[in-house]
Order: sequence, then C-alpha cells, then structure tokens
Amino acid sequence: MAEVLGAKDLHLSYGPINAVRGVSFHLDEGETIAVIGANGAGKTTIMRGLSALIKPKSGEISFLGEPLGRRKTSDLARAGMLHIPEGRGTIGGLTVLENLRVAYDIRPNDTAFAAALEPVFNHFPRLSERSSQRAGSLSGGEQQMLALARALINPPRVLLVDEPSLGLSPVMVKEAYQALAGFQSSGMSVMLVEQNVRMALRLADRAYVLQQGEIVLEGPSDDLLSKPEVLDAYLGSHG
Amino acid sequence: MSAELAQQIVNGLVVGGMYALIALGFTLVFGLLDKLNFAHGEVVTLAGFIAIFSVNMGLSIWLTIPVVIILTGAVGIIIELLSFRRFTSKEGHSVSALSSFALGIVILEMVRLQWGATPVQLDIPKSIYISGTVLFGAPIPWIKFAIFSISIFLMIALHLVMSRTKIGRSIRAVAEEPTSARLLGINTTLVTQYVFVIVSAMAGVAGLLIAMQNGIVTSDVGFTFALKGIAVMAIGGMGDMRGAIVAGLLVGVLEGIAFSIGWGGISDVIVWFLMILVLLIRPAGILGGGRQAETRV
Amino acid sequence: MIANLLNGDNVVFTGVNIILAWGVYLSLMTGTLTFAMAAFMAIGAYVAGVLTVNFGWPLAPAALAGMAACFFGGLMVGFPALRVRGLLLMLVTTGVTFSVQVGIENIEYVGGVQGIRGLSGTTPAIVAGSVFVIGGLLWILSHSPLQRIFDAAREDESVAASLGINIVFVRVAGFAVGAALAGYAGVLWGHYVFFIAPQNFGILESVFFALFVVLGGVNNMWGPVFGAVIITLVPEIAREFGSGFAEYRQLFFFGVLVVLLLFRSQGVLSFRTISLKAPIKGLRPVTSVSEERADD
Amino acid sequence: MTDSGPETNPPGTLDGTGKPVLEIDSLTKAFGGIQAIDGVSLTVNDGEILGIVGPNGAGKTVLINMVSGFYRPTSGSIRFNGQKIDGLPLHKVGRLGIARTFQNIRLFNRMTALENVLTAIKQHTTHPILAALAFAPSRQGIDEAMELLDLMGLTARANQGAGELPYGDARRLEIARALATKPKLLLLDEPAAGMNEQETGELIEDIRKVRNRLDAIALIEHDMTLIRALSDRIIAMNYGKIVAEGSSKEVLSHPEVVEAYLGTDEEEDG
Repeated sequence: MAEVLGAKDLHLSYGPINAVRGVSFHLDEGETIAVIGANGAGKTTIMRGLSALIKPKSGEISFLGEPLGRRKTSDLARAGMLHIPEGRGTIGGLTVLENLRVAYDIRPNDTAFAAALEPVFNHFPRLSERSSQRAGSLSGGEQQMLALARALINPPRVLLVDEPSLGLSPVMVKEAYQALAGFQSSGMSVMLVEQNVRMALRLADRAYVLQQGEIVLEGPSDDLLSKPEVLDAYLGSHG
Repeated sequence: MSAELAQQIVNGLVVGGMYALIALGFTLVFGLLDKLNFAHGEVVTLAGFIAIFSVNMGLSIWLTIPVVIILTGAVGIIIELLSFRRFTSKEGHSVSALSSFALGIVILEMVRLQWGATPVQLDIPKSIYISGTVLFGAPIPWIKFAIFSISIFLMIALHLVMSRTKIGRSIRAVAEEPTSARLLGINTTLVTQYVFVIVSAMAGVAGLLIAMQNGIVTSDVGFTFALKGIAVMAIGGMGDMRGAIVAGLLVGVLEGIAFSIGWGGISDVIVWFLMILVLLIRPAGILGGGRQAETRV
Repeated sequence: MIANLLNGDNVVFTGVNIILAWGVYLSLMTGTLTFAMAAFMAIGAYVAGVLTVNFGWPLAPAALAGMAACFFGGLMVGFPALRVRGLLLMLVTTGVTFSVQVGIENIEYVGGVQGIRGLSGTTPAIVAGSVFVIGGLLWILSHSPLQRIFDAAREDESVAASLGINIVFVRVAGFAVGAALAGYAGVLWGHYVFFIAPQNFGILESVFFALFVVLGGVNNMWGPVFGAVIITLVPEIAREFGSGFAEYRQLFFFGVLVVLLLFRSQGVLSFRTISLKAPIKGLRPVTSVSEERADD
Repeated sequence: MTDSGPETNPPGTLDGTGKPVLEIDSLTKAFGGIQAIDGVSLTVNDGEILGIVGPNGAGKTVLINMVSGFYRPTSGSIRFNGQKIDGLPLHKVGRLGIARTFQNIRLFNRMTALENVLTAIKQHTTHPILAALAFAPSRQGIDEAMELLDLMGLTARANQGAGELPYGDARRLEIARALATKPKLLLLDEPAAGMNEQETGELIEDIRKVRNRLDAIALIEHDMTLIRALSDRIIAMNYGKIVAEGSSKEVLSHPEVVEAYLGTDEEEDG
C-alpha cells in the first residue's frame, strides 16, 4: 500500500512547550490510524503540524509522496487533506448550507452542488432540516455532523479528525463514529486523534500511543486493545 | 413637510448613501482583520482627481467609472501590502492604523503635488445640475437621483457578491473563523486582497459621485468623508454591513434635518456624539450585528 | 547650523511636544492609544487662556486650573470610554477630539472660530523647567512598583485583574493624567503663541502627537522624547536646506514612516524588551535548592 | 525527588479547621447551545487539597474560570468564606484571596521572573497610588518576591525573562506569582500538563511546600500520579456534571470514571 501521509522524527513546539519530540508514523492509502494519549500528550499539536498550522522545529512530513516544505494550509486542503479540528471548525456565522458550499467549492469537482448535497442529506437528515440555520446555533452534536458532512460532500484523500467525541453525549459519539466508519469503508485514509480509547481502537486498523510528546507504543489496534499497558498509560496509573 | 426640509432630507439621503459606501469599506476591513484602514479616505480624494484627469482626457463622466474602479482597486492592493499584511503581532492593529494613516498622507501629498491644494473644477455639462423634478415642493435635479441610484446599486451588488458568490462566502468564512477557513482550503491572503480591492473600488466610486455632486474636487474631501465614514461604521456596528448602510443613511438624514432647523454648525458634533453614545450603550451597533469587546475585567 | 536651532521658538515647541509625547506615552503605558490629546490640549489652553485674558489671572494658577479641567475631563471621558478597547477606543477618542473642536467653534464667549488672542507669559525657561520636573516625576514612576502594575495591565489585563489589580482604575488614572499633561502642554503653547483658535486642535494634531511616541519607541520614557525632538526639529533643519525641499517634506516624512513601520513593526509599538532593562540589584544569595535546579 | 514517593506523605492529613472555604451550589454555565457546566455543587474545606479529574471537555476549566471570576455563571451561586462572589469583578475576587494558574501558562513574558512576582505583591496591587510613591515598601516587596522565588527554587532565574524560562520553571513561576497575592484558595489548572515524570515529581514537592501557606487548594489534573500524591479528596466530572466523589482510590476505580476516561464500549453498554 502506498503511503499517503507520513512523519519522520518530527519535533513541534507550542509556545514554551516542546509538545512533540521526535515522532515518526505513517498512514497508508485506505487505512485508518488512531493516535491516543492523555491530554497534553501532544496529539492536537501533531495534527496542527500536519496541516501546516504550525511549523515543525525539525523533522519531515510528507503528504501524497511529497515533502510538506513551505506549503500553506490552504494548499494542502486543496490537495486533498481535510482536517477537522478540535471544536469542529465549522464556521458559525455561515448557514449549514453555506458551510457545505465552502467545502464543496475548494476543489475541482464535476458533480453539481445540488447533486452532491443529496447523499449528505440522506446520511444526515438533521442537517437538511437545519440547512438555512446558522452553524453557530447548532448543538455540539449537530456541529460535529456538519463537520463530518464536509468530508462527504467533497471526499478528501486524507481525513484528519481531532477528538470527534469531545464534549458529545454517548449517543452522539456513536453517531459520529458510524459516519467515520462509513468514510473508512469508502476507501478514505483516516487519521484519528482520540481520548476515547476504546472507540478509537475499535475503528482504527493501527494505533500509536503518545505520551509526553513521544510515541511509546504502536501496533495493530486489536493487539493494543488486549494490552493492559494501554489503559495504564492512559489513566497514568504507573508507579 | 416644508420644501426646505424635503430638500435637506433628499440631500441627506444622497450624502448618506456616500457615507454608507465609505463606511462599508471600513466595516468590511474591520470584519476581516479587526483593523482600521485610515488610508481609505485618501482613496476617495484620489478617485475625484482621477475623474478630473480622465474627463480632461476626453472621456465622458460615465466612462470614467470603470477607470476609477480599476485604478482605485489597484491602490487597494498597495494599501494592503504596505500597511496590513506584515502587521500580525499583538500591537498589529495600532501599527496598521498608524501605517495606513501615514500612507494616506503620502497619497494625499502626491495628489497635492500634482493638482495643488485648491479646488479643481470637474469639466462636465452644467445642465445636469439644473434639469430635474419637484418633490414636496423642492426642486431636485436628476443628478441627485442618479447618484443615489448608483450608491444603492453598489450596495445591492455588494450584498449579492457577499451572499451569493464564492468570493463572498470565502470573505465571510475568513472573517468569522480564519483558522477553520484555512483548513477548508481558503487562501486568506488572497481573500484579504480581494477585500481591499473591493472596498477601495467602492471608495473610488464614492469619490467620483462626490465630485459629480459638487462639480469640484478638493484634496481634503477624503479626510472629511472618511472621518464621517468611521463614525458611521461604529454607529452601524463594527463589521456589520447592513448596519453600515442603515447608519449611513440615518446620519445623512440627521445632518439634513440639523441643517434645516439651523443646527448645521454642530451637525458634526451630533454625529460624533451619536457614535460615542452607540459605542458605550450598544457597542454592537444600532442593529446589534457588530462585534463587541468580549473581555470582562 | 545647529546653533540656529537653539532659539526660543524651538525650545518652547520642542518642550511642549515632549510633554505631549509623555502624555500619550502615559496613556499608552496603561494600554490606551489615545487620539484625544489635541482635545485636552485645547481644553487646557482655553481654560487657562480665558482665566489669564478675561480675568487677569497669573499664568501659574491658570495653568493649574487648565490641568485640573483636563484631569477631570479625562476622568469623565475615561470612566465610560475605557470600557471599550483597542480600535473602538481609538474611535471614541477621535470623536472626543472632533466634538471638543466643533464645540469650541460654537462657543461665542471664547470667540468661536475666530479664537482668542492676548495669551502670553510662557518663556523658554518655564518650558524647559516643566520638562525637567515632569521628566523627574516620570522617572520616579518608572522605577516604582506602579510601573509594573501598568505593564501588567497592558500585557494581559485579565490575568492582571485576577492578581488583584483594578484595571479600570489603572487605565482611567493613566488616561486622566495623560490628559492633564496634554492640558498643561496646551497652556504653555497657547501662552507662547499669543493667539489660539479651534483649528489648532484637530484630529490631525492628535494623530501627530501619537506619532511622536510611535516614531521614538516606547521602550522607556526617552523614546517619546526622541520622537518629539526629531519631529519638531526636522522641518527646521529641512528649512536650512532651502525652500525647494519644503514642498516634498510631508511626502518624504510620511513615506519614510511607512517604510520604517514596514521593517520595524515589532520594535515600534512593543514595550520594554527584557534586554534593555537593568536587573534589579540587591538579590539575596542563592540557596542550595535553587542551585540544583538551575543546573538542569 | 526519589526519596519521597507518593507513599511517604499520605494525603488526607488535614491541618485546617475543615470548615468550608468555597461553596458552590447548583452552578450552570451555557455557551451558545452547549451546556458546559450542568448543575455542579461542591465544597472545598479548610486545609484540604481537592483534586478534580475528568476527560477533556468535561467542564473542569470552565468551573475554575467561574470560581476565579473569569466567567459569569449562567445560574447558581459561588460563596467564598461565606461571601457571595459570583458576579464580582475579577480584581475583587483576586483581592478576596482566590489565586489561580492557567492551563496554557499566562506569564507576563516581557518581564523578568522577579518582576512577574513583584507585579502581584498584594500591598502594591491594592494601593497602586502609594506604590508609586513609597520607596521602603518597594524594597519590602522585592524581599517578599525573592522569598517566593526562593521557595519555588527560582532564585537563579530571578532576572531572566519569563518568556525564556524552561517549561517547568515557567509553571513554578506562575505558582510563585499567584502566592504573591497572599491567597487563601489556590486553583491550579493542569499544573503537570506537558511535564515528564521527574518534573511532575518536583512539582508535587513544590505544591506540598506551599500548601501550609494556603487554606485550601483545588487542582485539575490528568496526571494521576500527581492527583494521587496530593489530593485529600477527588471529584470526577463528565459532561459538565459530577459523576463521582470521594477518596482517590474510590473515585479512580469508580466504574463511571473508568468509563468516562476510556470511552463507551458499544458491546457492553448496549
């Protein structure tokens, strides 16, 4: 399988914090990987580095076989990287429909917008009911749906999702993960950052465990699920 | 309604339309960058002199419109590049405010070196100031209707661009959530440039309309109108486009009324007083759609 | 050529501008870039001018009255206005300048647009002395704990407030004292030029006073002095070069300013950087615990 | 640090009177449509360290922001030593004796370490005008600040810029600055975030050193080593509500807490 996204010995800092220290990983075509770790482990920082929102201190990131170099965030998005940040990244002042339109507009696409909307509204009927409402007035769960719907209207090569379960009720979390599973089965490469360990490991093919900015454990999800160290590292119950 | 009052209200609406056009420029830039563009007013001045130049070159006054739009739009790009792009630090908005102010004076000085500081006659047929109609007993020349129609047309066009087009959506997306917009593939630098071209071209047309209304162009016209435009923007709510339009027309009419009851001398104070009042009592503007200071101490 | 610059006019105008620059600096130090300085300068000049011309007061008490009027004016504007921040505040202060100017134009008692004449009494020595006294007070301030309270209020006002600093008080105080300084500058200037009119105190002047500080830098109290001296004397020096240059003076000056801001934007409005500060002396000896820590 | 593991100094030894210092009653906070805090009631007693745990987004920081006056509650009340403090301006809350640190360190980066602490010296913040004139108190303030820097092991860093401090020292400086306000209650928001094991161990020692200067401490933390070592009592939150309360053993093994941290399991909860 071809690698679509990878990092070698990546160092990232966030203000005074050296948040990520020498991390290497790869995401292959059609694969789903999860990065799990406690709050402050550096997960979100990695995501921000991957989409060029912050510049790496050292190390290399490659996207679709090319080094990231000085490419801008917006170029990466146009080249097929969709990063759904923590807090969903919907645009509050635009309507639901306009949010989808913005996502639809950025890349050449031969389906008409109305036609592209159809599968989205089939999948998320709640969004169709609220299509002319401002995104900022949606509930947390609905905003997450809207964020995920952008991956449906204009499927990216690589989908980066930061904490899809954050602040959602269990029912909503399940719904978000069903949508992710749908993207996965359609062949999209997905990279997931999560604190909801079990959900993430159930979805992902492989996973990386991050602690204090370093990868301490990696392997197939099933192996990790059966290892107690994961849970330990997670609850910080060492010592 | 007395003829005098009707006359002043119509005048107020015409001038208010220009205030609104200029205020829209301030409000769009503020909405996008949280910054004030103090060079905006000098674009208005410059446009008046571009009109004089083109008319003297033999173009009809209507054909100068595209010339003004293109040239002032280009000036917008320069303003963005020199006074806004690099200033992203915490003090950025103060630095941008002062830098654009200085740039405005540079533009003004260049205009003065070329055309001098005294009023210059715009060479168009005098008849357009005379023929007209009578409204509530007050004679209103057609040119006023034409000017008002052009302002309204531009506002509607801007509204359509902002609500219906890809560029408009991108502008609103960047104004709302710059980071999310970047993650969605919107080039924020490019969007900022678009905004400066649009607002400068609008200010340019406003300058042309002011020149047409007065028949003369002076180098201090931009300064006067820009100050009024800033006040109008604040009254309408910083970043609120509808608010800017309503506030522009409102201020124009208020001034008209002030003149008709003999308060002309202090009409400026009325506007600024209104602005201070609005900022203190209703910082989100008269329609409540602007940005508010969110810190709580 | 330099000797030509040392005349009474230049001493007075430079001194007045230094006081104005310090007024802007004081206000900026508490986080308020004010464009209301010309308004307060006008209030100071007019209040003192009316007292000296119409009532025959001596200059000193009139100057005190002018300053007091500005201080209370600053409080009156400051308490409501400083609730808004940043650009909105720039607008409110712009509005204040405008309102005061047009207001004075419409007061017949002080001559309306004609202004008042007959103000006199300022000498170069008074101005120079005032600069020294005000500078001394500022120097004391900048070496007192209050300076740090100002710095904190400016850098992160909510953190500062949660440490127990009354931000509103600090900001209003800075603004009002800045206003009083502007008023005093107005008194001195007015009583030197003999004749004052509303058009002397417009928004352009206000921005100019802010430029003194921006150009000179705000690292410490000397930056505004530098800016004020340069901006006051450059035109005088330019005059020496002959009248041909005078025409391009403004263009040149503001062009340079645009370029300067473009390349020095970080330094221009950023406050005291660490490297420029002398360490506080008299620290107690380092304990063993901290030595261990300092090594890692 | 090696000589003092969490076991050598068991928590739960209250020095204080045990009277409530902070009383929070059915507090709620909504942002837009999202209920960040949903009816939280709790007390912090004199002499105790209260640990607050919970997954990201559970509302812990929002809670601290309301107690310290940064947010106004949507409903409910907060009392500090019997006095109602919700709705008070920030500086009044600070002067009453509530100090805090921040998740994303918020130091005055353009000042030195010493100046950061000096800024917060209570005497100066409460009487800013006297601060400009009195020279002797200024000297006193420096001594007081140096004492606090010393306590946190930062003496050698006193004249270094706060922005250049290494991460652990910046955290410690934030605590020193908070102590300069002479607080009764200290709120620590994820003090160990981004620290390695050794640094966390040092931090635990530092917090132990300062605890007798305070009536009570409330701390939010994800690092369970620190929570176990310091907390006399733990409250676990999820979805803006309190899901468990008790000793660290009870709370951390509570099924709902384990669930909250590890996430729902489809097969098991169905």
